[in-house]
Amino acid sequence: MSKVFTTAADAIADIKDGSTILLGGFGLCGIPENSISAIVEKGLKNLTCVSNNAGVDDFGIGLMLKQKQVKKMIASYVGENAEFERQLLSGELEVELIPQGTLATRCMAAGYGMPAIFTPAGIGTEVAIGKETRIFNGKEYLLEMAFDADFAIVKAWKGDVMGNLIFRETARNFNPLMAMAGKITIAEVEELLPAGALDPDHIHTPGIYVHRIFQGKSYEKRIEQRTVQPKK
Amino acid sequence: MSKVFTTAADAIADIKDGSTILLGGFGLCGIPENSISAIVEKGLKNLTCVSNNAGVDDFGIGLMLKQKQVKKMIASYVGENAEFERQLLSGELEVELIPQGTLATRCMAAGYGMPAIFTPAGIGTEVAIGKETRIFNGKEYLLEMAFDADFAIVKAWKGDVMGNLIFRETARNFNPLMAMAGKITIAEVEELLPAGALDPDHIHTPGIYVHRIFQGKSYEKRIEQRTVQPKK
Amino acid sequence: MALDKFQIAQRIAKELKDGYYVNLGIGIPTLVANYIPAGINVVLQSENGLLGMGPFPIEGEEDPDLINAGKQTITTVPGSVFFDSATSFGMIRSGKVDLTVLGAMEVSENGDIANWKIPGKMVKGMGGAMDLVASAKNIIVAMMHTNPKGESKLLPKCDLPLTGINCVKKIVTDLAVLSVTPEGFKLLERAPGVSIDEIKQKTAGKLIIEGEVPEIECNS
Amino acid sequence: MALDKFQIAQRIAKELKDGYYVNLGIGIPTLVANYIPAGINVVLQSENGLLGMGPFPIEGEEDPDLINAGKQTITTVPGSVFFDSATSFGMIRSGKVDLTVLGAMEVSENGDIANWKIPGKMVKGMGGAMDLVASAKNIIVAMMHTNPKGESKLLPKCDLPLTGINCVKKIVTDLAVLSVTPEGFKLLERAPGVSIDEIKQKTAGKLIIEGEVPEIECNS
Repeated sequence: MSKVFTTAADAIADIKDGSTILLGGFGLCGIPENSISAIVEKGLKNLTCVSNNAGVDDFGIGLMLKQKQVKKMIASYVGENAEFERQLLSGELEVELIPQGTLATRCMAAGYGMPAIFTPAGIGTEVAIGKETRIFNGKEYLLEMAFDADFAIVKAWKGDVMGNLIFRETARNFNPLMAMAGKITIAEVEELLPAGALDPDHIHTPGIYVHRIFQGKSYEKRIEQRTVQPKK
Repeated sequence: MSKVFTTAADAIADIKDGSTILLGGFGLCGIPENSISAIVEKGLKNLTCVSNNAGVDDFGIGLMLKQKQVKKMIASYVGENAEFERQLLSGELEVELIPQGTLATRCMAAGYGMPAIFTPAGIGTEVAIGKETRIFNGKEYLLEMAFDADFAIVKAWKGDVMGNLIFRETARNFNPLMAMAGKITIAEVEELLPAGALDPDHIHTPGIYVHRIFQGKSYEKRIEQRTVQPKK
Repeated sequence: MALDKFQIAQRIAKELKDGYYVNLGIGIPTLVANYIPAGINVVLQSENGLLGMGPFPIEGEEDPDLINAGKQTITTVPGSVFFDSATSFGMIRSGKVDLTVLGAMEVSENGDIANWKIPGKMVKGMGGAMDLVASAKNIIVAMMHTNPKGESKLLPKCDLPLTGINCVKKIVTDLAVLSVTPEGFKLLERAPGVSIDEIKQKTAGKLIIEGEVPEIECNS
Repeated sequence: MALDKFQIAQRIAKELKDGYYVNLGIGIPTLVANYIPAGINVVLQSENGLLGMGPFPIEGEEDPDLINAGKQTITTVPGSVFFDSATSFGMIRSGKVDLTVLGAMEVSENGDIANWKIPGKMVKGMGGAMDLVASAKNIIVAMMHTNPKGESKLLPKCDLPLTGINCVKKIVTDLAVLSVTPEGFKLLERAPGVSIDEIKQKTAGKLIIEGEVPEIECNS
């Protein structure tokens, strides 16, 4: 039973309108570019997308927003997207903002089979409204539920045919967490290798969490904030 | 402020009688041999030791048991130790047995600042007696508390002066989890390297969790169950 | 004729499906790895922190850093991966392991299992057994049908301290293959030449027999 | 004379101790990295998943896989380590990060902070701010003493939606250094030439002044 798919279109073929999808990446760093293109191409609708950010107008999840494929966005920061703002203000798009660490840990909880976690993030703020709180050792915590998502789509640097993944630098971010959390996890990689090509001590996501894997094409890896020092 | 210590004796010098210590390793695999020797040498008493196992009669935590340094042992499996059994039956030693996954996850919880976790392990058994249970999505879970330990002592393969650690094969086991969980974490390594010598993508335990590090001497790495196939 | 432990392992191996992630306990379950059918690829998990466990090493090639959950020296297969014990039980708890095979001292007709503690004897601990039985989506028990005293190990209710409740799906013994159903133990297959009467007599819990009960196919 | 943003950063840098792990927010806090005192080694954490953040890359050496929590291209220093975002907030939540410096729109005299949302304006989200303020053991706020309308940002109670409660320990503004005490804002230092009266007038929350209030030492 091979996990290897040839194209992004094949790998995402059974995602249906109305699905909940976790999408890895932080800003435009480490985002599943090929899968997003395939979702845009396929014209899926009414998606609930969970991702730390919502891309920019013409890249990342922004491409899905432009096609009005997203019904609800769950994110921690959605700053850089005019179309997003327009849809939000017009009521076309539903948005749920949650603290970044809570987002990360709710993914991890799903991957670890923990139904809920306790975090102090949001105590005393509007994030806590309607949520159960509990005091441990004199400190108050919110009870936050593990994500329950149909699909997780992540992007790794290297992968093997067993689904094992290695991420590069800060492109790791939410990717391994979301990989653990999807009922079906689809990984796109820059380089797909045979079993045994990756050092078993260096793998970030064990293949058991990855159901489908394919080698992506022509990664743009767009930079959102190019900050540099002048050449000397 | 250097984290580097020259000897095991120096690294453990401020551990006091009555301390709670997390000790990494699974069976005799990946145990902090040098630190255990130093604790035996120092003659610490009334320790509460948390470790998946309790060593064998003449190696690992067994050496501390032989010197009657352990007041209480918290473990998941304590099978291979006659002196352990004698002290337990005579009432000299207190033992708390907890499921292996619960032990691992209670360490992780401490390292992640989560005061408690939910796990189904032990539901309907004597492990659940006196503990809070809760149903999520129709399944019952136990509430288990994060460990609160004075010290964690772990053994890694390679480390650097920043405290970053890399483990080898299944010698990883509980080590990175306990490293995260100690108020003071002491790591002994087979090879101590300068900053920058380890690939930042390959580090298992970020140095922020490690307070002291030293290069151990003459690792015995005893094998508990030597199972082999004959040479052809 | 009752099955021997190798035949029990062989019968359990027929439950494996291509692509399965499998956790094999100590004892008879470990033997299942020797009978994986041709064309079926499975990945063996060891709960101390490994996916892709291979056979025992060739003599002289033992690596003290490479052991299984039974603390035995082992090897890995290509595509293996090491991880910490929390990740290991995380994948067990989240239902990513497709099949868990383990031994038992008693199983009850509602799927409770007892396999870690005998009152009055030195208690060694539950290790990972409680985590495995509480989380695994498919648990097969490999055991003898009766204990050394000849008493049934398939009971209306376990006498020994429990490891987990409502979790066992199937049981393969030296005498029979049974599934755990809401109505009780359902007899699926019997060992070659073993009579239904013998199985009835040695099963203390409620036994359901419907229609013909085929014999277990043994290759060897 | 009020401090400029560089001088605020410089003053905050004096709070750094050798061996500290530090998380610097966007804006003035980022500038603190430029003023780390000689002989003091600190490790900068970026909450997207990095310990050991270095300066911006030399032009042409930008790496799209290497950014900070502000999404800026950065570099690493020797001994750096990458990890996932859950690990990152795990180390924040467990108190391993010694100091967090961040900006604020309002701070109240009991240490509440508001810095993520203005009703009526497009809400971009809290990012990691709520996690940081809920968990950090030592939080210093870097901000202007008043808002563009001239109104005090140090209040009896925040008007804006809160980011966290009872968490700010110290505030460094263009006018003063203050600590948050059970009794209110305690004035520790004032900007060179800025009168206590001016600070009093621009601090809406309870201000505690005891004895001489020294001027902030500015090196540049």
